[in-house]
Order: sequence, then structure tokens, then C-alpha cells
Amino acid sequence: MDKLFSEVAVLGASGVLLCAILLVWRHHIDGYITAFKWQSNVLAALTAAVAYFGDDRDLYWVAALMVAVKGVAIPRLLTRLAARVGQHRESSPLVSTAASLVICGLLILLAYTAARPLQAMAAAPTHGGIPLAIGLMFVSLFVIVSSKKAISQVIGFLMLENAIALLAVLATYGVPLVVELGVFLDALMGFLVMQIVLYDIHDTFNTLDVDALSRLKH
Amino acid sequence: MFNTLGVVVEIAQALLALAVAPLLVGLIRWVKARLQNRRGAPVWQPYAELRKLFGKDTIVSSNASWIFRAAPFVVFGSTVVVALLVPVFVTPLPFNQVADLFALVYLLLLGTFALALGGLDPGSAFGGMGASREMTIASLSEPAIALAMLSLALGAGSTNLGEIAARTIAHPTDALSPGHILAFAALFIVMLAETGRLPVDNPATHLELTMIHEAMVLEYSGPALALVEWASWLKLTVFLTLAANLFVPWGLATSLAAGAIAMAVAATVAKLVVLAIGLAVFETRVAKLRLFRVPELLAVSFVLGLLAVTSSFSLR
Amino acid sequence: MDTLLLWALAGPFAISAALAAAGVGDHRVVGWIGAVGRAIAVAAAAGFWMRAMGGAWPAPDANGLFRVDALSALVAGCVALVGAMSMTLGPGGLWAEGDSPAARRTFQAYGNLFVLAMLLAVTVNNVALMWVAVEATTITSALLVPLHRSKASVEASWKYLLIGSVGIALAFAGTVLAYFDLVTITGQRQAPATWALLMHAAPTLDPGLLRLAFVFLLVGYGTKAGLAPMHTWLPDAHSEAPAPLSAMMSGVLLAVAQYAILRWKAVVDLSPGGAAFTSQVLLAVGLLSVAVGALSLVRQQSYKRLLAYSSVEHSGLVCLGLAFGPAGVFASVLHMMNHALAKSASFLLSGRILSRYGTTDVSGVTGLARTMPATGALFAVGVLALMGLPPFGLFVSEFLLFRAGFLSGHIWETAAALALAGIGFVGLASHAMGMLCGAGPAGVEVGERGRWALTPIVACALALIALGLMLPQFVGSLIGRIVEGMAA
Amino acid sequence: MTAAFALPLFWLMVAGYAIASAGLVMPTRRLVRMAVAIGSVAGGAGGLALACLVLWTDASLTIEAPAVLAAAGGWLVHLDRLGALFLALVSGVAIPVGLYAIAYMRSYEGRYSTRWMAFTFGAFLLSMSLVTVAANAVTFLLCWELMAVSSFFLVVTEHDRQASVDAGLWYLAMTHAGLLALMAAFFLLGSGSADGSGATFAALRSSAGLLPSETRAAIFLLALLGCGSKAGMVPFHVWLPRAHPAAPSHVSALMSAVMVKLGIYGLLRIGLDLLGGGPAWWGTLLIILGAASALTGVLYALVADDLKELLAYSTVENVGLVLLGVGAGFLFLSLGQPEAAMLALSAALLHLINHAAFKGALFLSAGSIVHATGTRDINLLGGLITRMPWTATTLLAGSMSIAALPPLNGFVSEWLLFQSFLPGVASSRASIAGLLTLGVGALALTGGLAAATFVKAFGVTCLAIPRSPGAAHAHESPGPMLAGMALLAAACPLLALATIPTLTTITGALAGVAGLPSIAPALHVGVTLRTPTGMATMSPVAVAMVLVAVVAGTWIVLRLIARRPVHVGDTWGCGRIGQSPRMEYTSTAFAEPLRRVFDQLYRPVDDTAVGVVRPESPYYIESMTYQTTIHPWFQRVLYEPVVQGVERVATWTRALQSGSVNAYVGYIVFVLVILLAWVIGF
Repeated sequence: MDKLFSEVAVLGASGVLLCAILLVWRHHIDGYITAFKWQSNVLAALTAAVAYFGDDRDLYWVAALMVAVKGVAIPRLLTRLAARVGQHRESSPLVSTAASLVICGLLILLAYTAARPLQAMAAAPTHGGIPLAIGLMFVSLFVIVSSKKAISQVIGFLMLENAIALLAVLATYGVPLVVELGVFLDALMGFLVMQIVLYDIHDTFNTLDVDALSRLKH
Repeated sequence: MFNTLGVVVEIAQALLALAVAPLLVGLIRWVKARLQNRRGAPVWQPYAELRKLFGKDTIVSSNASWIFRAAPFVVFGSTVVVALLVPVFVTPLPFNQVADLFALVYLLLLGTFALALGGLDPGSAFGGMGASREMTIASLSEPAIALAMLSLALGAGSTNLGEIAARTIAHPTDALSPGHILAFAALFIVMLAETGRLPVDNPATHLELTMIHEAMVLEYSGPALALVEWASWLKLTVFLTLAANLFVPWGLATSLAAGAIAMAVAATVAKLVVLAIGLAVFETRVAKLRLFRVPELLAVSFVLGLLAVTSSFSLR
Repeated sequence: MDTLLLWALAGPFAISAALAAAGVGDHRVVGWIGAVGRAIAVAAAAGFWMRAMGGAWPAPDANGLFRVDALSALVAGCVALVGAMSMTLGPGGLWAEGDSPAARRTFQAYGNLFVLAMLLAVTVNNVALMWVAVEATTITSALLVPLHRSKASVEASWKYLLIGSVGIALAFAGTVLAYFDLVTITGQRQAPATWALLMHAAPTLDPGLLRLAFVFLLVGYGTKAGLAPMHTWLPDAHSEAPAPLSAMMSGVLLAVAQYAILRWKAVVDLSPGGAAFTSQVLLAVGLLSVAVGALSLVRQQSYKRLLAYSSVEHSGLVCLGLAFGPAGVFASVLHMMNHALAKSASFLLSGRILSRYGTTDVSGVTGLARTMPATGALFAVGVLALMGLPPFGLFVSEFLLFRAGFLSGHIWETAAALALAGIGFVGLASHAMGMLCGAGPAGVEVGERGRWALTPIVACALALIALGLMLPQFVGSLIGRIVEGMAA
Repeated sequence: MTAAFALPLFWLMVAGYAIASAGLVMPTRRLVRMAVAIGSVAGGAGGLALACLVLWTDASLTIEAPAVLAAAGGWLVHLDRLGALFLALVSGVAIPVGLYAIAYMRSYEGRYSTRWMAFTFGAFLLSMSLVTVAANAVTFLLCWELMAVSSFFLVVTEHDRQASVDAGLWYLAMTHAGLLALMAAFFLLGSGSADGSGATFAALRSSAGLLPSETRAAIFLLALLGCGSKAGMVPFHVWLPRAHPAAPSHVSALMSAVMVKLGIYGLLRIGLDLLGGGPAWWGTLLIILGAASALTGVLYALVADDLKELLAYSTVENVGLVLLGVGAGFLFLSLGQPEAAMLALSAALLHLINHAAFKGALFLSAGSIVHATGTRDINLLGGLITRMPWTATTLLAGSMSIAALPPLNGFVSEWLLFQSFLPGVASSRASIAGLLTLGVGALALTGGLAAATFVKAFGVTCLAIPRSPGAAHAHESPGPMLAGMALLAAACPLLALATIPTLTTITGALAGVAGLPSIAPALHVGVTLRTPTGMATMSPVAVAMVLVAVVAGTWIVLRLIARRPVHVGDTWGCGRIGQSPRMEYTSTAFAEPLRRVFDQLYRPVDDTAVGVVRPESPYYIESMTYQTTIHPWFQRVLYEPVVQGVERVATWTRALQSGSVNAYVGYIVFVLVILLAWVIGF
């Protein structure tokens, strides 16, 4: 049973990470959104699996919320936003796609090293996925650093949140429900505020290119 | 010796210095004239000058203030006080306890200060020029004097003028020690600068580009001028006496016995005459230096003083 | 009683926010209601303060939603005071003029929520809920930065939002890691991660994992605390935000983030070898912050950014102090409090200056002492206090901080911090003098207006002097309790 | 019995200065001025009485308030004799300066806030007084910096003048650097005691001996930086010639006469009292820095055309002289010659007190001149002695004292300084003897140049004919100002006459500090000063009497024998009638010969430009301008590289805030990666 659980956990985590790699490989904002949507859904599925194997009812609610918020609501809002602002392409990213992929690989390697103390205490069957979660964090951070569009940075940030949610699910079978609810509220509110600011940026600068946002210096 | 008699003797020798000063200057002028193939004025000519000046009216510039009038008294007074300190024929003196070598330097500086202010007061360019130059030379000669005196004080273990003289009398060979000789040389150069002799200043000229002391006193007339001139002669006398009696105090009386004093007076007069003639010869031999070469001369004096001190403590 | 205090503390801000959100915020009477309410909140904070001297409430083993100990009471007091002051002086408060009704409502709605989030962050018992509250501070304040819509303020708000969110997400990762440790060790799934439980379990937790967690937490909360090089949002947001918001962000938001760092440091310190690790990391980050803050002051052109960078510097100092043992913690907490007072007052004054001169350029502001005598004098007081000069509180806290550094054996680090603080001093002084002195530019009105609005700032100045010359007993003993609490 | 008065007197002092500060809330300007005057006189009287009580009886004063500022060690006040000596100095100068301020502050009314001036003035006096009574690190540093802050505000009183602002900034920066150094010094001192946090002077004193010698050296150097920058010691003096002229004159007087002395106090307190002296190089360093300060100060004073700047540089000079004595004291102490050390330190402190009198008088006189003429430029003054006879007289008294002319007080202390060097030259190792010999040379050169400087300062300012309308229309200052000036000027001869009691008080204050003899050796026989080695004797009273008698006697005799009339006429102008001010020697002209002599040091920038040339011939020049400026090179050589270095690093730091949000997030990732690597390796 535990072995199966463990395999499912690692598989799920790998799926989540794979979606991130997929995102790095894509160029279109739509592709980003799709990748993020699938990532959230895979994460939700994994959460449900953990709920099932770990026998934790609260986690089902978390999984459901995840699908609702990150799998459905946010991708839709993002799509609308992308359509409104007319930005479809992550034009000329700071780092070429090939190099990005290589860097992501390296970051995941670093994550494995960094997660050594965690693995040392691998008591729960899900712990095999923890390095993947940390790797996902780094990949998300990399996406934020290398994007030239504010909207892709938002997606990178959402992915970072997914990474942490993945970490929470794998490491501790989620945090207590009241916290989880707070986190979801924050995530949703945070996204909404980001969306408002993105509209503001588009209204004032006529673009979502972050290069335009470099007037404040020194 | 710190009794009334001592004080009387002290005052007497200061008065003697005061009385002898014009004669000494007259002697120097006469010797210089002779060396320059002139007949020269008689040696008592300075007395006549003084008498004439004391009998004249005073003209004071309308710009001048009380400083101008007070300065000659301060100059004269401070120089007389210095004369009180110097062992002319007896040593030690009561006043030696009251002021020492360093005090002597500052007393002389008081005179210079007062005279410089007196020079500035009428507001003429000459007075300002003289004051400026006089202060330049006075300030630059200070370190040399200080070191020369330090060397003397080190030799004697005291800065008391009387004791320095007494010590050299007690150890006559000290007068020929290198420290002593170097200090003498340093003091001699300083003396030339302080008393306005060649090659630093020419007391016989009124050429505006070169004069220092004369420029400063240009506005003075009558009794005031007499005081200033007399003070400057006294200053020269004091310096010569210092040179004579601090470095070669042989013959100086150490008691108030009449015989000793008589011999001491004779010795001092002889030494002063020798020094005066020497000074006249020296002045005739050298040309006046440009003002901006004077600091170099004083630097030489400073170095001599430094060497004097060094040899004083290295030979000890 | 304590619950009542809690309600009295948070209630007024909640009510003001609700009123503003309901659209009735823009009314003189409502302004007065808000002001009175905030006064009550400040009184409640003082009540907590008194209460906390007797010990934490409730008892350490309880698992209630809230727990107020000395540290919470102190930071909550600062938040309530600065929050009350800024909300009263800000748009929609009592004296502010010249903002559109919509701006006033927005400011009152989000501003009060912002204060509420900060209060929640320092009183909540659960580490993860604290995180939720800190995240909420970003969300509520980011929308206020572009209150006066301009390109620069929109840009600043984006940077603030993105960097703040990324940082705070990392803090959550750290929280999860520590929680993971706790759950694994205690075997108690769904254990409520309260501070008391964490402190209790800390000695048995895995030191390696705890350090890993601390790295994430420090980077995360350090971003909010304006520690270099995660501080980049700070000068932008502080300089572009409306002055009252800058006052709150610089004055107390940083303190809230420092509160979180301090709490976590206390936990990690209890694990074997933890104290050495935290103090090294804090030293490195703190020194870097002092350096970046101080050096950025030297050639700064905007006075609001000047104040912002000074915040980075002071945040770095607080961080350094945490590395200097118990005496350093004492100094840091005191410094945090002093800085809250001085910096919020200075930022509020910068708002007055901006509205008179119409520019944030240092070179555009001259003759402040002539054109606005009272504002100028108080601004001078604020800047002098920030420069760490007596008779103001920051002198004493810096004195204690540096002394702790020397006595804890960190001589070279402290000496470096001293030198850097000296550079910052000159940087701040030269710009402030350029502003205060000289003749005012043509076309700028001469004479003070709205003197009453200065009363809270005068109170701040007096409080700073009291802290600087006397350091009253109740402050000292409260901070003493905080230091004791760290070791427990 | 007498000890019971100490506490009330202390509170009288505090209350007095508080009254001065209360000028802030006085309703009328007149009341503001009255508050300042009454407050400073009352406070000064209280402080002076308290200081005398401690100096002359067994009384001491201790006030503890451990609960106030408890965390930092609490307020701790303890007045011992060393402190009392300096308290007497502060209080003694406060009284005349307070009187002076009644009238002087009037010239600021309407232009600047005299209320604020009153407030900071009271705070300045109080903090200076408290520095001398502080008995633990926090009290000392707090008062020390309060003193700096309050005086800073006074320096920038004329806040709309760029020169004042620049001066204020230099002052603030230097004084703060000094504070940081002092802070570090105290913390290092405290690191030796078991409870370093308390850091009372008593605890520090007892634990300082146990510190390793490197730490002691570091403490000494830090204290030297901290106190030296306050005292205006070269090379930390750069603020002084800017700040002192910029401040209102009564404040300049206080700063120059008193505040810089507290730098010396700090040095004595830390270096001598707490550390108990050190190896020979401490004294050597002090002597070298003292000589450098003395010479630098006087050389720049000489060429200064601004009267107050001249006085400020002369303060640097005199601090240098004091440091020479202090350095000799340290040196002799390390060589095991406590009696010689006592002589040197006493000479230094005597000079310090004397300097307070004459520099106070000089600055107040300068203030009076500025008040009357509106300019500080000596080149534009002249002829004031007929227009402002009293001011000119006090200026003269101060000038003569500072030029060390007998029979005034400057002469006595400089004489004693000379004497204090002699035992060292006579009885030490060759290296030390050589050093001290050069010290004597420096002392002498300084004395000579100071005389030249003050001939200029007095002569060119007050004598001859005015060179500007301002000077021509000058009027004598009002009574209170004259009273303040007169008090300080009168102190110059009086202190000379009272040398013996003053010196006895000083030796009493120094007795038992560090390794100095606990029973002060008598430095006098009757009214005659006598150095312990018996090398020299001198009686200021007798010199004064003889000098006055001879001068007066000459005058009387001359009145008797030469009763010729006095005519008033034009100054001789080589035949030209009608002398104009343009023919006079100016300040610049007066200093020209010495400026050329020390060309290598001044490195002046000369600029001669031919103005109008007649068309007839290029040699027929109608006008010509000559300009010379001296930029003190200390700033260029020592400070500008530091400033430029900091600015360069600051510019690099600016690059950090590049504006790119990608970079910003990148920094976070970078730090995270670095720290994670650290954890893994930890």
C-alpha cells in the first residue's frame, strides 16, 4: 500500500514538474495558461490521492478548492486578461528556450542537493516527491526572472504557489484546513489584485512588457 | 645677594647698559666708517642725537591712536627690563629668580609687537611694510633663539641667566665646548636679525625697498623717536652682553666685592668693545640679503641651534 | 477582559474599513468616528502592553487562535499607534484635503484593512496564519500605492506586488518545511503549529531541516522587512505611495516582518547549533542591508527614497542586533520601536512637503525652515532622530546595539556597521540640510498651514525624546520580557 | 558641611541653563534675550561655585538615576576634581558670554529665530557642563553628542547662507565620526570588565589594566580620533575653521574657548584616568600631532583674511600647544617620571584655561566688530580703535595674551610649556630628547608666528584708517556686550597674576590620576614659579610689576624732562598730500612675506591678470589684477580621496537598483541559492 502511495506521490509530483517544464518550452501566453491549468489539475489529483492514501478527509476539500480556483477560475481570468491586453507571445525572452531548459535542469539538480536533509527524515511515503517540489519552486522562480511580460510573471508566481502547495501536500499531507483556507483566500485575492494591477499597467503603459517598467531607479 | 644692595647693583648695571648703549653704537658706526675709508662721526654722536631728539617737538599723524604714542614706552620699558636680567658685570642677580632666558625672549617679543603696532597705526605703506617684515623676521628667529637657549640651559642645568653664567665661570672650559660654540653662532645670527643689522637689515639706509626697522619707525619724531632708537641700541647692547657674558663669562663678578666689580666692569667693557668691532667688521664684509633670503639665514641659525642641543646631550 | 481588548484593538479599524467599503467613508462625521475609534484602539494597545508585562495571554500551552505576549503587545502597540496616526492624517481622515472622494474611500477601506492585517499578524498564535496575515498586508497595501494614478506609482505597485508575493511565498515554503519537521517529530498530524508548541519542540527538531526552513523564512520575511538585496521593492513603493501609506509601510510593516524573523529565529536558536547559524546568516544579511541602505543615501535625489533607503539601513541594523545575543535582541526590539516612531513621522511630514513643493526632488526643496517652519523643524527632528542623534530614542538603541555587538565579540562586524552607519549619517544629513536651509524657491507659498495635523507628529517627537533620555521603566521591562521569552 | 551645597549648586546650574533654553517659549523677543542672559549667568555661577567647591574642598557630587535609561547603564553623574576643572572652565565662560548675548542676539532678531537660538544655546551650555560630570559611558556619550547637536544648530543659525550650511555639514560629519570612534573606544574598554554593560568609569578604570595591550592601543587611538576631532586636532581640524566663523560670535567664543577643550578632557579622561597612560609611543604620537596642529593652525591663521577664521585657526594652534603638553605628560609618565609628567600636564591645562580667557575675549571682540561693521574681512576693516575704543582694547588684550606677551597669561602658560619640555630633553633617551627638542622648536616657531598673526589681527583691524564704509561708520557696541568682553579681557592679566593659585588648583585636580603623584608637588616658592627639577624660576607677578613700573617710570620721566608740544599732521606720503586707505597695508599684504616663505606648505594659487592695456604699447598697462587663494590641502589630500571613494562605491550601489523587476527577483533567487549552499555546507 505504502509503496503504491509512494509511487503515486512521486508520479504526481513529476507530473506537476513536467507541466512547468512544458511551460518553459512554450512561447505563447495561451500555452502558459494551459500548462498552468494542467499543472493545477494534476496537483489537485495528487492531493486527492494523498487524501485517499493518507486517509485525510480535509484534503478532499483542498483538492476540490484547487480545481475550482486554480484549475478553472484563475485560468479563465487569465485567458480573459490575455485577450483584453492582446499579449499572446512571450516575445524574445531574456534567455533562449534551449538555455532555459538547461538551466531548469540544473536548478532541479540543486533542489535535489538542497533537499538532502529532508530526505534523511523520509518517514512518510510521499517524501520522495519533496525534491521535485523544491525543484518546481526554482523553475517557477526562473520563469519569473526570465519573463519579459508581466502576465507571464504572474503565471510564474502562480506556479510558485503550486510548488509550495505541492510541498505542503507531500511533506505534511497539507497544513491544517483553517490555514489552507486562508492560503487559498490569499492566493485568490492576491491574483485578483495582480490582475487589477496588470490592467492598470496596460492602461497606463499600453503594454505589459516589463521593460517599460524601469523608470524607477537608484 | 638678594638684599637691597643686590637690587641696587642690579639697577646700576641696567643703567650702565643703558648709558653705554649709544656709545657702543657710536663705536660700531665709527669703526664701519673707518673701514669704509670715511672719517665717520665721533663715537659719542648718538648721545648728541638723543639730546637733539628729546628737545624736539613731536608730530603725530592724524590717523594715529594712543597705540602709536604708547608703543615707544612699551618698547623702551621692555628692553630695560631685559637689561635688568642680563648679567652685565655681576652674577647672579635677584631678578634672575623672577625671569629667565625664555622670559627674556618673550620680553623682547613684547617690544617688537608694540613697535609693529606703532608702525601700522599711522596707516602709511612704509609702516605696514616695516611691521610686516619685522614680524616675519622676528617670528622666524624664535625657534633658533629657543634652541640656542635650550642648549645653554642644558649645559647649565638651568634656564636662569645668572646660573648659566655662574656655571660657565665654575667650569671655564665649558665655554669652548662644541655645544657652546654652536649655540653662540646660532645666537649671533639671531642677534643680527633681531637687532636689524646687516645682512638682514641696514640700519643706515632709508631705501624703501630694503628697510625694515627704519620703515616701521618712519612716523616717529622727537622724544618718541629717541626712545625707540635708544631701545634698539639697548637691545643691541643686551644681545652683545648676552653673547659676552653667557658664553664667555670670564671675569664676571660673583660677589659684590668692590675689586671684583671693578674688574668685571673692565672685562665686560673690553668684551663689548671687541664684539662691537667684530660686528662692525662683519657688517662691512657682508652685503645685505634680499628679504626672501633671510629665512634661509635663519634656517641656518636654527640648524646650528639644533646641533648645539644635540651635542649638548650627546656629550653629556 | 483580554478578548474585549482584542476587539477594541481591531474593531475600530474593521469598522472604518467596512464603512469606507460601504461608501459612507467620505463624511466628516465618519472621519471623527474613525478618529475616536482609533484612539480607542491605541488605548487598547496600551492595555495589552500593561497586560503583557504580567505574562502572555493566554497561557503558553493553550491552542487559541490568538496569543499575546510581550513581543506581540509591543509590535501591536506600534502598529496601532502608527496606523491610527497615518489613517487619521491620510486621505479621508480628519485633516487631509485635496483627494478625490473615491481616493479617500479607497484609502480608508484598504488602509484600515492593511492595519488590521498587521495587527492580526502579530497577535495570531499559529505560524501559518501569521503568514496568511503577512501576505494579506501585501495585497491590501499594493492597491494603495497607485492611489494617485501615475506611471511611476503603477510601476512601483507592480514591483511591490510581485517581489513581495514571491518573497512571501518563499516564507510559506519555509513555514511548511518547519511544520513538516514538527509533524514528523511529534508524529501528530494536523498539529496546530503554535509558537509555544514550536518553541517547546525546537530542541528535538532536526537541526538541518530547521536551518533550511530558516533560510526560506529569512529570505521570505526579509523581503518584507526590506533586507538587502531583497529590498528592491522598498524604495520604489515607499517613494510612490501616498505619504501615510509610506509611513505605515516603513514604520510598522517592516517591524511586522522583523517580528516574524525574530519569532522564527527564537525557534531555530533552540535547536543544537542553531543560534550560531542564525546569527551568522543575520550578520551577513544585516551588514549587507546596512551597507546598501547607507551607501544609497549618499547620492540620492528624492527625499522619499532617502527615507526609504534609511529604512533599509535601519532594518539591517535591527537584523544585525538579532545576531548579537540577548542584549542585541533587546537593542533590536527597542530600535524597531524607535524607528517606527521616527520613520512614520518623517514620512508623514514628507507628504506635507510634497504637497507644498510639488516635487520629490531633494534639489527642488530648499528653505524648508523658512517656508514651513513647524514642518521643517519637525522634519529636522525626524531626520536627526533617524541619524541616531540624541536626545532621541534611536541614539540609545544604536548605542545598545553596537555595544551588544562589541561585547558579544563581533568587533569587526560591528565596527564595519559603525562605519557604514557613519556614511549613511552624512548622506542623510547633507540632503536634509540642503532641504531645510537656504531660501525657498520662487512660487512656493510661505507659512504653515494646518498646524493641528502636526499634533500627532509632535507627540511622536516627544515620545522619541522620552525614549532617548529616559527609556521609561515600562518599555525597558517589557522588552526585557521579550528577551526572556526568546530564551524560553 | 560644604558637601551639602554640592547638590543644590548642581541643580542651580541645571535650572539656570534650563531658563536659558526656556527662551523658546518666551512671549517677547526681549524676554527671550533676558532669559538667555539670566539663565546663563545663573547657571554659570552655579556651575562655577560647584566646581570650586569640589576643587577646593573635599566635597564631591554623585547623582545616580539607574532606573532612567536603565538598559544602557542609567544616568550617572559624578564630579571629581578633573571634571570640576573643566566644569569651572565651562561655567566661567558661560557668564560673560551670557551677558554678551543679551545685546548680541538682538542683531539676529527678525532675521532668524532667536527663540530657537536661545533653546539650543541653553542646551549647549547644559550638555557641555554635563559632559564634565558624566561618570559612565552612556551618560558621557549622550551628553557629548547632545553638545554636538546643539552647537550644530547654533552653527547653522544663518541657515540661508551656503557657507554656514557647508560648515554645519562638515561639523556634523566630523563630530559624528568622532562619536562613533568614542563609542567603539568605550565598548572596547567595557569588554574587559565582567559586566561591560554597566560601564561606569570606576568599573572601567579598574578593569582597563587587564586589557591586552593591542586593545588598549586600539582604545587610545579611537579616543584620539574621537576627542581629537572634537578638539580640532590636525588632521581632524577641517571642520573648525568653517564652523567657528559661521556660528554667531558668542557661540564661536564658547566653541573655541570651551567646547574644543572638552576634547582634551575626553583624552585625559580616557587616556589618562581610565587607561592609566600607556607606552611611550602614545605620548610621542600626541607630541607629533600637537606640533602639527600648532604649526598648521598658526600658519593658516596668519594668512586668513576673515577675522573669525583667523581666530578659529588660532584655536587649532592653541589646541596643538595643549596637546604638546599633554603628550609630554603621557611620555614622561611612561618613562617613570611622574613629577615631570605633572609639570607638563599642568602647563597644558594652565594654557587651556588661559586660552579660554583670551580666545573668549577675542571672539567676543570679533563679534562686536562684525556687529558694528557687518564684515569679518580684515581687509575691509581698519581704524576701529577710534570708533570702538573698548572693543579695540579687549581685542588688544586678547591679542597680546595669545601672542604670549608678558605680563599677560598666555606668556605664563607658554613659558611653563617650554619648561615642561626641558626635563625630558635633559634626562631621556636620545630619540626622546630629539623629539622634545623639535617640540621646543615647534613651540617657539608657533609663538613667533602667533605674534605676527595677532599684530595683523589687531593692527590691521583696529589701527590706521578704515578701508570700507562699514568700518568708517562703525559704532561702539552696547553695554552688555562690552561687559562680557571686558570680563574675559580682564581675566587675561588677572589669571597671570593668579597663576600660583590656578596652578595649585590644577595640580590638585591632577593629583592621583593614573600614575601622577597623589600629593601634588609644589610648583612654586612663594609667588615664584619653580619647576620640580629646579631648572627654572619665574614670577609672573614680579615681571608684571617691574614691567609696569619701568614703562610708567619712563613715561613720568619723559613728561618731566621733555615737555615739548605735540603737533598733529598728515602721515608722511613721500610728498604726496592726502593719504587714502588704498595706500595702507592690508591683511593680505601683511601676511605676504610669510606666505612666500611657507609657499611650499600653502601651495597657493596665484593668478595675475592684465586688465586693460593701452593701445599705444603692450607695456602701457592701465590696470592689473592680482589674486591669490589658498586652499588648505588637508582637505584635498586626506578627505577628498575618502569622499570620492565613498561616492564611487555609492555609485556602484546605485546600479543595484537598476529598475528591472527581473533583476530584482533574480537577487532573491541568488540569495536563496547562496544561503541554501551555505546550509548544505554547514
